[in-house]
Amino acid sequence: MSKIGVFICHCGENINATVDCARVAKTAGELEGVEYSIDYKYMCSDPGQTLIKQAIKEKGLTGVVVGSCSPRMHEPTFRKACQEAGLNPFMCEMANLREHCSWVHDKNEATTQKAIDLVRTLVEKVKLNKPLYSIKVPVTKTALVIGGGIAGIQASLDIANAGHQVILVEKDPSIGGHMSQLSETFPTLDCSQCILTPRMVEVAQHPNIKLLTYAELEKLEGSIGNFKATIRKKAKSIDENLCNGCGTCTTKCPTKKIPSEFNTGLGTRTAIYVPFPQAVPNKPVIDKENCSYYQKGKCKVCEKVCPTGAIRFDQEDELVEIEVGAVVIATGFNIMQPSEFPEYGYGKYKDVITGLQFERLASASGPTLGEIRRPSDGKIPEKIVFVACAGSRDPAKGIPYCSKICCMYTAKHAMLYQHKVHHGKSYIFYMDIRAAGKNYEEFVRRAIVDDEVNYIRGRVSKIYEENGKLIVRGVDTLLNAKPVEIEADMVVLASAAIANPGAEELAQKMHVSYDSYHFFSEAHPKLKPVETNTAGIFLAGACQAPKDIPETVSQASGAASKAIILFSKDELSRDPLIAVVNRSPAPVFSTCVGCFMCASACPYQAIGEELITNRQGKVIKKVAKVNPGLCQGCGTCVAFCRSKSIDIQGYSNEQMCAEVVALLNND
Amino acid sequence: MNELIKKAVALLESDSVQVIIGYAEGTGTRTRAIFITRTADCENLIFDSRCVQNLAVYLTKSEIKKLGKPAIVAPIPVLRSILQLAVENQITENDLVVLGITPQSELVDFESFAAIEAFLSTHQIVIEEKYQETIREIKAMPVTERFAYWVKELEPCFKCYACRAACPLCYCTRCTVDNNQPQWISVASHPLGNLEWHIMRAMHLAGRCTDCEACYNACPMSIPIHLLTKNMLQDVTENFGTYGPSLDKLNTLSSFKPDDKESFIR
Amino acid sequence: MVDKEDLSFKVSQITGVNIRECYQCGKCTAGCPVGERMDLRPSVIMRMLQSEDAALEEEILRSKSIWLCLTCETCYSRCPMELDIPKVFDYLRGKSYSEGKVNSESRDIVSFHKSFLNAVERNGRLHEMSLILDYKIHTWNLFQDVVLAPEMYSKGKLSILPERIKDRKGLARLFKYQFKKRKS
Amino acid sequence: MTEFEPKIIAFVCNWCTYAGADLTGTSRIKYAQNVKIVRFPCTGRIDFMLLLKSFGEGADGIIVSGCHPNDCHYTSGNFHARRRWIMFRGLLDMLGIDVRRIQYSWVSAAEGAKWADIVNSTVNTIRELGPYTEYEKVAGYLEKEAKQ
Amino acid sequence: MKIGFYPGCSLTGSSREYNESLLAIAKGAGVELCEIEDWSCCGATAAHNLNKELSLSLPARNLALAELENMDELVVPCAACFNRLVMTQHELSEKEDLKKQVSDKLQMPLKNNIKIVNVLQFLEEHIVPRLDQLVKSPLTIDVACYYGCLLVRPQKVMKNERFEDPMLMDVIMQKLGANAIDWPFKTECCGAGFSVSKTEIVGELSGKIVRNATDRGAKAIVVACPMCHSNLDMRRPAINTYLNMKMDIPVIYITQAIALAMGLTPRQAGIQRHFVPVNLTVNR
Repeated sequence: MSKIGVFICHCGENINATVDCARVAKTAGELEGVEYSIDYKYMCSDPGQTLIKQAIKEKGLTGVVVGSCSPRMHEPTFRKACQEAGLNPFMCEMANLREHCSWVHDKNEATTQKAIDLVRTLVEKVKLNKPLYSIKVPVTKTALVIGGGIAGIQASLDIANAGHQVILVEKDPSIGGHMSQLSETFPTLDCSQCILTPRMVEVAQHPNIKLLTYAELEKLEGSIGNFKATIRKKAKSIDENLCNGCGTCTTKCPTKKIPSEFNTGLGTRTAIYVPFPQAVPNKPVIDKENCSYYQKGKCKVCEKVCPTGAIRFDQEDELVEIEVGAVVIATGFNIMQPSEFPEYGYGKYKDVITGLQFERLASASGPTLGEIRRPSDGKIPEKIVFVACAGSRDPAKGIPYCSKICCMYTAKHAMLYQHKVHHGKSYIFYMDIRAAGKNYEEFVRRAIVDDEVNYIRGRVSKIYEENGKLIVRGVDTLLNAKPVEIEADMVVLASAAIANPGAEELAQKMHVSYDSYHFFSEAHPKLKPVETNTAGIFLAGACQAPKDIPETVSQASGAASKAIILFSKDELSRDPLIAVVNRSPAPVFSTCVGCFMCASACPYQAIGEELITNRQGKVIKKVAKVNPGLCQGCGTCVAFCRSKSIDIQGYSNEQMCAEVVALLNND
Repeated sequence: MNELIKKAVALLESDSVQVIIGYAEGTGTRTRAIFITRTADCENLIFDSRCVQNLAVYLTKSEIKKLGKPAIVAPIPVLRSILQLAVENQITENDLVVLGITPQSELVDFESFAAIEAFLSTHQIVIEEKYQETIREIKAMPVTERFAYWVKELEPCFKCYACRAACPLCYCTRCTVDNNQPQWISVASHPLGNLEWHIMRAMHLAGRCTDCEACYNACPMSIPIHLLTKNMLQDVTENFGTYGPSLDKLNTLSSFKPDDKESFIR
Repeated sequence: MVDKEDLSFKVSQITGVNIRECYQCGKCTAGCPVGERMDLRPSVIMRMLQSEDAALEEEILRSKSIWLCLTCETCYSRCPMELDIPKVFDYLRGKSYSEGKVNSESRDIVSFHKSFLNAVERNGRLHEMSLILDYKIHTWNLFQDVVLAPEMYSKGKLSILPERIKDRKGLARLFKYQFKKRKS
Repeated sequence: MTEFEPKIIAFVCNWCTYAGADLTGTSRIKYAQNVKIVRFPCTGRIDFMLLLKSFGEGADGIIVSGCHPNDCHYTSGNFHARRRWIMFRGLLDMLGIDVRRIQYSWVSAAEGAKWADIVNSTVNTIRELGPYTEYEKVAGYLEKEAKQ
Repeated sequence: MKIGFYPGCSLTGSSREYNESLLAIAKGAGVELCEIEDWSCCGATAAHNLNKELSLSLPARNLALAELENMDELVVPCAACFNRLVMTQHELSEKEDLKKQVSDKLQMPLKNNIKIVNVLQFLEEHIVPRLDQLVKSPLTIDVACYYGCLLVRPQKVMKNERFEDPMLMDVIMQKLGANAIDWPFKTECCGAGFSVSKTEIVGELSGKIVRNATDRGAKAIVVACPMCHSNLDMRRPAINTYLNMKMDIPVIYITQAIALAMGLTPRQAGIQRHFVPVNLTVNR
């Protein structure tokens, strides 16, 4: 027989002000199976908890219902108290009398009656509760870091330096990401590559880091502590062990006119290539799409000139399976496509470029060796217009959000331009200047005051070419919205930062959620900014939302520390609220008929097969079996099972039925 | 159907199968299912338009399974059920020999379930116009009248479960109606129990039912329960596209599309 | 007295354009073909509406801008917030006209529109010659375009007699007709 | 005669709507007492049999609510649930069980006000529809039997 | 299929040549256009600016008449009329009560579902597929295709994919053998309804268009709108005054260009009605 204890909390006056707590306790005490019932001012306080513990011991309670705040608030508190008093913690349930009752209703009879109903419902449930025991899962102390930009690099180094293994996967032939493309960085104007390349080398040399470039995540299975990842290593067409990175092949390759991704199309590369001189690893790959041999079956020049015989035309993509305990996603961002700006002529006029292209023009390692020369004819622009918010804060273009980094880099661009072209004139069309950050506002003021950059508050409506000039039609909203027309030599669009193409697909592979712009979603916007909704998968950098380098690095270290915390224990303990397939005596064994429709409904691939054999070892039945390590306890399978052969602990069919019956029968 | 008999004899003689599930003359003008284990009995096999019982129901029955590997006489409704049973992991290709029968009463061999699916793709499930009309009429009733209509229609049900026994897809070891922990539905054959039973039965067939009408044919009270499944079939087509058993499509209710459309969720 | 439900509220209600969504980027003004000539530019008018200041609203109704608008829809097609500014201007023009607040410098534009509708009301179709005569009488702008007419005539572009539609009764009904007014 | 007070049961998921209803409380937004919540891990767990049971046990109305599409804590439980609801609703409608008595909704953890709105509007709808006497009559056989 | 035809007032007066050339090519291509019986003015900008009711009821009257004659689609060559008709159809389709009011007042039924097409859409569907056979003497000049506002905006209703840089007219001109230049003024406003009341504005706006087309080497501007035509052609004195130079680039209707390419005489195409002399024999 059940001996249930009911504990009604006044929560100071929070509950008691509208609910007659004493009467709730009294009425509950009269319910069948309730052994003890009491109300108290603060049930979560020490004396309150003591009250519960004593009652458990003295009355020999078999179950506890606490009528107080939301279980999302104090369920762990009260379950722990029960455990300390020797009662299985899962024999404790909470009736939500505060958030769902006292705070949302006025003081009257119906409110108290509702409180009674809620308590009675949970009493009926708890009678059917069964003792449950936490599930222990071992932890694989290796982290998978996806993306080798500054976020992935930082996270990898932090985890590796804490003594754990890291597998860093990068889709491009080299790590470095967008940061390696930047010229100088705000607000200090230090050279981006100068601060980044030492980190890249450190990654390559770190004994705890295994670097897989030109590789992508194919599949991710499992759950926190025990993921199984399948990585596709795209064929580089070279034997990395033999290649010594001498570069002969890249100089001799006859296909030289391929737009360089690294130089954002402003320079060219060969078909066998190293993306940029400081690349890590500094070994080439063959771009099959553009290689004459792969496309036309003729050439093989690289193979002939290679001194070590490292070229492998027959190499194929390779799938490798790895086991990891945590994943850090650091896949970065992209910038908006040219086709989105018909009124700005981007894609039509060569001298209308993006901010990222300007970075390459301003970079000492770029196609112009750091001189600002316009793409069309190589002339130094005398007048240059920067357009902020090109795509950002523009719901019509599908991007209502602020890209966050453009205000600062546009100020930097104008500044770099003024430093390099002393007699030049620069204009920035902007809507607001968002320079919240250490030394950021000062930086922008310097651009305006010291470097004489003309800031014009207003948006540009159209850019067109007339007589070799780019006519920029904008407005100065601070001068009574006076239309402004500037004849510019070059225009730089601060085009919006957007999620990487394929982000959605990647999110689905990993079962992490993403927002409507395809940036990955953090578990909580304030308190869990680096976690995802999937335990064991963390976020770093601009794949979560646009952010600048310092912020990216901080988040990467945050994500790394989350992984390190996870690795600090040998095993994980999980709530046992998971699905189980029933068992019954022979000859039935289980009522499961093995249709396995639950398996296709399971979001976690947690349902497998179990063969039931007789004494002679002959298979007599094939039934479903839940892998407790994978099951997350959503219960979709339970609702789907026609014969009710699968059930979920803590939310079982019997319990839920009892709740429904109890809730609706109050007379 | 000499050809069918010859084929059956050959199968038994070569011991390729141990039992033939087929149709034979029954009482009066009716036909019945027979289970032939000896070549001599093969001559009892018949096939004509009266053979409407869905034999696939026997494929999952343990009594029949005990007889050994079966060959089954399979007109189109049976073929559909076989395919659905295969999708649901209840039978495998090695478990049986399918003696397919076309609507022109020709015998066809099927090498694989995939071949059955290919064949069935040219014989899609179609809800006859007369049923569509009836469903439209029922749906046109005011909601209370419609409810009263069904309560009345279901009243004669005395929970004999013939519908369940005849349905090839009701192969559960223990039906939920027999589960009393919790007591999901009222066992007695009063209006509530009847209503709940038929709702559950229909829902359990959602996206699975192959419209063979075996349930309706089996019902001693001729309750039009097949209208419920036919209506669901229409709903599936309307909401989720094509319908019918398929080896590589997931079941309607154990799969989803992120952009499934509905108009009633706020 | 400031009526809390005045112009901006009505604009939003009747045109469905939420004035509050304008964040003053100025792209409408920047692309406006007559932006230079306007006394109150589109983005300024949007800002004035946001102010809910009766004096500013009065200024809008008496402005030249609302009549200078060509309804070319460039502003609308490029507005990042997809605000239908031309629709707002439609409403403002209607209000300015019905309240007799048309800017004196814009009366020729209004006169032209009126002459146009007069011409249509008479015949059901526009007779350009009648339109121009009517307009000239109303604006005393007698010598404008005097050089064009003979050449137009000689090129067969002006007919002396108007075309008339048959169902002039039905047409008259349309000209008399006013929609049921929403509660104002 | 006292006014009809609808009996409404709400089936909600733990991660979105239950948390959303918590937020309604923290925001002190008032709503009618008629609706009482049963907590589920996920809308995917909500068995149609429980909805049926609720009518059998005398509910006048039902609310079923969970995470918005794409927001499911378990990534796809709500998508499965949605399909099930579409089919179940079609069947109930065919049988003349008044589908207006079941309100489905997506309420996120941030939509405290929406939860209050869903509750209040559902209570109003059910108030207008009146007690579910047709179903009660059918279910009533049970009680009669019990009494005999 | 019955193709209805709504000429609009301009085509009976100042843009007579547009009408003539359109009917000529339709005839040449064997496409029958049925003029709506007793059509009336669409109300144009005037009604739009001064009288909301008329701005809907006048266009709706013509739509209702077209429906009565069982027309499957309605060709509206005047871009201004086209815009008013489409906008009316759009607004009435969104507001059922308004549609009913208008229909009541018209004392005519209004289904409001006729397919309204502008001249470019008409050409694309009915003439372009036959151009290969129809073109007798290809035009071999550089042209600037000018679309103006009303054919492309508002984007939400017109649903033109390339509303900043439409290409339909360019494609047709290329098929006639001409070279359609790339230029940035395709959809800039010409001054529209201010032709009479604010001629100096037309001079400026149209002037910029004419100047850019000339600068980019076009030998003719091709249009599909009577208002654009009269502003660019008839208002050339005002344009010249604004630009302070004499511009002689001719302005022709797309239908005239097709008529000429089909081998019709310039007179049949109505070329003689233009203010700016047209001479298209200049080879590239």
